[in-house]
Amino acid sequence: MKKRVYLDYSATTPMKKEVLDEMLPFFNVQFGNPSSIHCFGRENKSAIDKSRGIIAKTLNARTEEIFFTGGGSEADNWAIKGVASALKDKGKHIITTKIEHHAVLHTCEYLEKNGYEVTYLNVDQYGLIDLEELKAAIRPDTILISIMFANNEIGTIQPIKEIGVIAKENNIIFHTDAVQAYGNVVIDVNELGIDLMSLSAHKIYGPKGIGLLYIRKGTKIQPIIHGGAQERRRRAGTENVPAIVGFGKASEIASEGIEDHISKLTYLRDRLINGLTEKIPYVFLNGHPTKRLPGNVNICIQYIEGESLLLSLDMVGIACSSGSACTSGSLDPSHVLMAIGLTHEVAHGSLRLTIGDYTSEDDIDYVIEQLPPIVERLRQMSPLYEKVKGGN
Amino acid sequence: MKKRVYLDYSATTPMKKEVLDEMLPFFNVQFGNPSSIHCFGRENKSAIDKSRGIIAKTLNARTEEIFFTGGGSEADNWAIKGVASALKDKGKHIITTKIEHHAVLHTCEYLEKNGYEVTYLNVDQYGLIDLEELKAAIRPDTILISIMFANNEIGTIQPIKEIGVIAKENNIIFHTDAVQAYGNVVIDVNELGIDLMSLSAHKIYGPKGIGLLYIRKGTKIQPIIHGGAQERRRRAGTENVPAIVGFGKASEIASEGIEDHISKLTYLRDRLINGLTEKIPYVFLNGHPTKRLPGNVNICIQYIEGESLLLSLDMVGIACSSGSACTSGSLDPSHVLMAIGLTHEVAHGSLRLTIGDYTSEDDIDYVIEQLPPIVERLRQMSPLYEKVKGGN
Amino acid sequence: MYSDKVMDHFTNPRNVGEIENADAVGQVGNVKCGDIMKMYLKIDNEVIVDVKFKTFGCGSAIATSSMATEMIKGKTVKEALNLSNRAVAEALDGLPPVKMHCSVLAEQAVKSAIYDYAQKNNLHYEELDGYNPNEEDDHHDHGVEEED
Amino acid sequence: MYSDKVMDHFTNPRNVGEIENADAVGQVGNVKCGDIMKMYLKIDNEVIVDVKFKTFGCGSAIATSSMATEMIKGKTVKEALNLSNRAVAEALDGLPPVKMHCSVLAEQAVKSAIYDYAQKNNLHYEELDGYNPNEEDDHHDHGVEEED
Ligand SMILES: Cc1ncc(COP(=O)(O)O)c(C=O)c1O
Ligand SMILES: Cc1ncc(COP(=O)(O)O)c(C=O)c1O
Repeated sequence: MKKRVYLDYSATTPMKKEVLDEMLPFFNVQFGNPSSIHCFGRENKSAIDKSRGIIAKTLNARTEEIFFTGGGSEADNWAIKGVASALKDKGKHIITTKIEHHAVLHTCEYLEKNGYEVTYLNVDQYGLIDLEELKAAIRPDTILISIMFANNEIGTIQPIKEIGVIAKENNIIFHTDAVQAYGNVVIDVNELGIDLMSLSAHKIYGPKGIGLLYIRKGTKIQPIIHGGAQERRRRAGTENVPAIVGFGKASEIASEGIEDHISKLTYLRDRLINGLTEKIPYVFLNGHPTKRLPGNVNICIQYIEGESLLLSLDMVGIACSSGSACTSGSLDPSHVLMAIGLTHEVAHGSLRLTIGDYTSEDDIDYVIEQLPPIVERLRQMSPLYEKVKGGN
Repeated sequence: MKKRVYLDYSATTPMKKEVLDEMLPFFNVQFGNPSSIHCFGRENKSAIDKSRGIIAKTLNARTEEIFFTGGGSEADNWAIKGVASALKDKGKHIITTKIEHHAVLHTCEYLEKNGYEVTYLNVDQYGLIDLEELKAAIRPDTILISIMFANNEIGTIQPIKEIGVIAKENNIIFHTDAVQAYGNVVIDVNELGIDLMSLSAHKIYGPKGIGLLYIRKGTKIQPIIHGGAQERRRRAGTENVPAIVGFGKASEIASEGIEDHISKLTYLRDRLINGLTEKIPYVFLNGHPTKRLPGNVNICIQYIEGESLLLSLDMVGIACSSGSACTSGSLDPSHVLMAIGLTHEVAHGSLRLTIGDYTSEDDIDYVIEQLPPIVERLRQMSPLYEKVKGGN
Repeated sequence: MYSDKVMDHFTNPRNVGEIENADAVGQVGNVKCGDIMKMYLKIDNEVIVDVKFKTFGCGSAIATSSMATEMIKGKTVKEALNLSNRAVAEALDGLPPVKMHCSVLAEQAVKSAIYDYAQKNNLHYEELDGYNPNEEDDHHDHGVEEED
Repeated sequence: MYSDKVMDHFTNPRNVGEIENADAVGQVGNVKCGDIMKMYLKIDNEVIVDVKFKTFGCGSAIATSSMATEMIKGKTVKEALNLSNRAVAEALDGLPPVKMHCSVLAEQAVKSAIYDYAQKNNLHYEELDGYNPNEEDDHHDHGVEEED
């Protein structure tokens, strides 16, 4: 079989076998509705709470602060709309950043159309926010600060603890989208002063279609999915038991192995960054050199366009992405790359290679070997490359 | 092993083996994000659209009118809030019924707190709405009629076609919660004049955590989960590929076998109703004798309380429910049973036994044999029974 | 959901029934909430020599009734008046939070029966001071967690 | 996503390169949208005897450029002016809806080169009447479906 190298772990991950094994009985043996009191459903309440407990422990949170959702996007929507609605009498101002995931950005834009005001903080060339700018943005009617833990495209990790302190000092609820950070960064909600946090299982080798919102006890927030009394009346809908169980297992595995995971991924990441920037001219790294996700490589390869790169890489079995997977339906260059100051031309040539638990050193070396000729071939076709060729 | 008889198919169903088999590869082989263009994700877009197509066909809908959600509750929330938000300039009046699922009722109550007005139609002793009352409730500012196809507790099937005609004549969007009806009643969205319809996979032997909203082309509705461009920009979040594939398979199986399914369930249902009402005094059927879901038996057993019945049945291996599974966290008698005119006392003694594809005639006979002595034992303990005993 | 003790008392409830010519009868609860407990006492020389109950209600209502009757049988009236709902719940190895009200009901059933006894016999128990069986809260909290 | 034909022309593009002393050069597209096509023509006696292109852009931008050059090679200038974007897309066995704009770009690249030729040689082609290479729509629709 042709070599296949998956380097798109930030888009989604394969589910681990241990996770699937844990889920299987809940599909058709212990399949009952957890709200039922009979033997097909009864034990499912405890299976759910067991998962809740496992996950809470990995975050230093309490079991009853974990609320399952249908994914990371729903958790982001809930955090923002839920606080906006709960605190609308206190104020209608929200602070976020220009580089959030669309689940945050589009929710904020929706609120703007409904009478709220949103400040979108700038980021520097590395994708970091400026804490002074954050402080200056705070107003008496600010009800929420929503700043992502780690960026899904360029991998930059924000100064979450410092943001937590500022939020607390100003008595403002602090939400962080930690969908990319979870499993890749050690997270302690108390140490970091996080009030609300969105997570998603499919980024940590768990199932798709399940996420959660961490809600610090006492945080004012309204539901966004109304109905049955599930999730302590905060999120309606028959509980997705197999997925919740799988999320718990994936969390457990991720948290047990997190140190090794981080050091292995960091090593492979830096090997890839160094290999590519050494071998290919006119290439530079996006995001922060060290304050970045252990598995994230995001580079701009000048004079060529990302999709043609992806296609060429796909033909040699290398799977990666150009900008966020979620936005690849659109052809506009990524808002994140624009926010760090890239030109359109350069932003179009971005490549995101994200490393995960099944990535080997061989895989990395394969990419370092395969990419340069692909780049050269595409550059030879590019009218933008003509101009620089002379000096080459 | 002890005999186990599952009669709670309306709460949830076991996933069929064919459904699971279809889902498995998408967990860890073809696991890519459908938004990705590489080989791990690319084919998943077509897997999703294949499911969409299968389901659309079972409803006589178009493929592009199917939008996947995280479950039936989310679909109900979306339909109602989405229309409320899209048409707020046209009007703020919604018509629904007193016997809707909480996903509809609590969403309506939420809207009432936010400046909308809601008319809750009455139902008769069988749980049927009055079409004249519906017509009379329509106002110039009515933007939505949301009436469930079949009730989850008492199984009553509403005159959907007639409601569709009234909605159309008045140019009002018609939403129906068909979570219980789908797979148990033949549904043709065109013939029935349905504009929006909520479905959920776990009620038809598919996975939990996946539902859909049918949106007739041209229907004005806004998203409620904002973010990425998935589901043609109408429902954000990485697609739950395995669950969508499973939903497709479950739909296919359900639609292929629907005639047999209906006649088998109807036969078993009537056998159970007759057996129980003949063998146990002071028992009556809730809901309509014929306009009811083929698998639904809902009876009131006077002078005793439902939970103690459920516990006793569970001890002999019979799993069923008392009122909606979703509401069993609450101890108030079901709003549906109150709406059909039962007293609190009688409503507390309701038992819902719902039949499905794995139910055998033996199972039914087992219940008919086991239930009478249980009822007798509990009645002997009941202070309410003392009064009537004399006449026994 | 329920402890083995609860299930045992639900399946084999002790002291079910009525006492003809009981010295005291008390009934608490209401159909709205779905729980009614009726308790009959035979009292001899301030000692509860026999007790029976009838209960319309959920599993834990039946189990708490059964346990409460066991706990007061052979005790003095005064001792019975000191039976707390927590003691009943503990004797059953605990109850789910949403079911704690059942143990309250069991405590009240005992009180209500003894109140009847006191009324009939013109007796005064200081434990009953301020107790009014008709003042019972119709809308008692079922212990479902509130949102914050 | 792409047809085999598209993938073939992407992988083995025909006529890549530049023509020194070309009789006509045209460039369309802009970096904002991520597609730039540059086309070089050698024209002899109103016949396109050679054609080369360079493209910065996605897979379908490269494939449509390649296909368009193949389709006009050996044709008269007038024939080339009648090349439609649909014809290019069809010759590639179709393009995804969001990629149809690439075929438009290929059509325009041809037109733009011939416009250059006409300008230089003071020629008039009625097919170019009203055509202005600088008027090209910067914000052309990428065909992403609109909500209704
Ligand atoms: C009629 C009805 N509507 C909505 C729902 C909610 O569906 P889900 O559990 O998938 O959220 C249910 C079942 O719980 C139902 O029976
Ligand atoms: C940072 C971030 N937030 C939110 C999401 C959305 O999560 P989900 O796909 O589970 O809806 C993603 C991934 O898609 C993400 O990377």
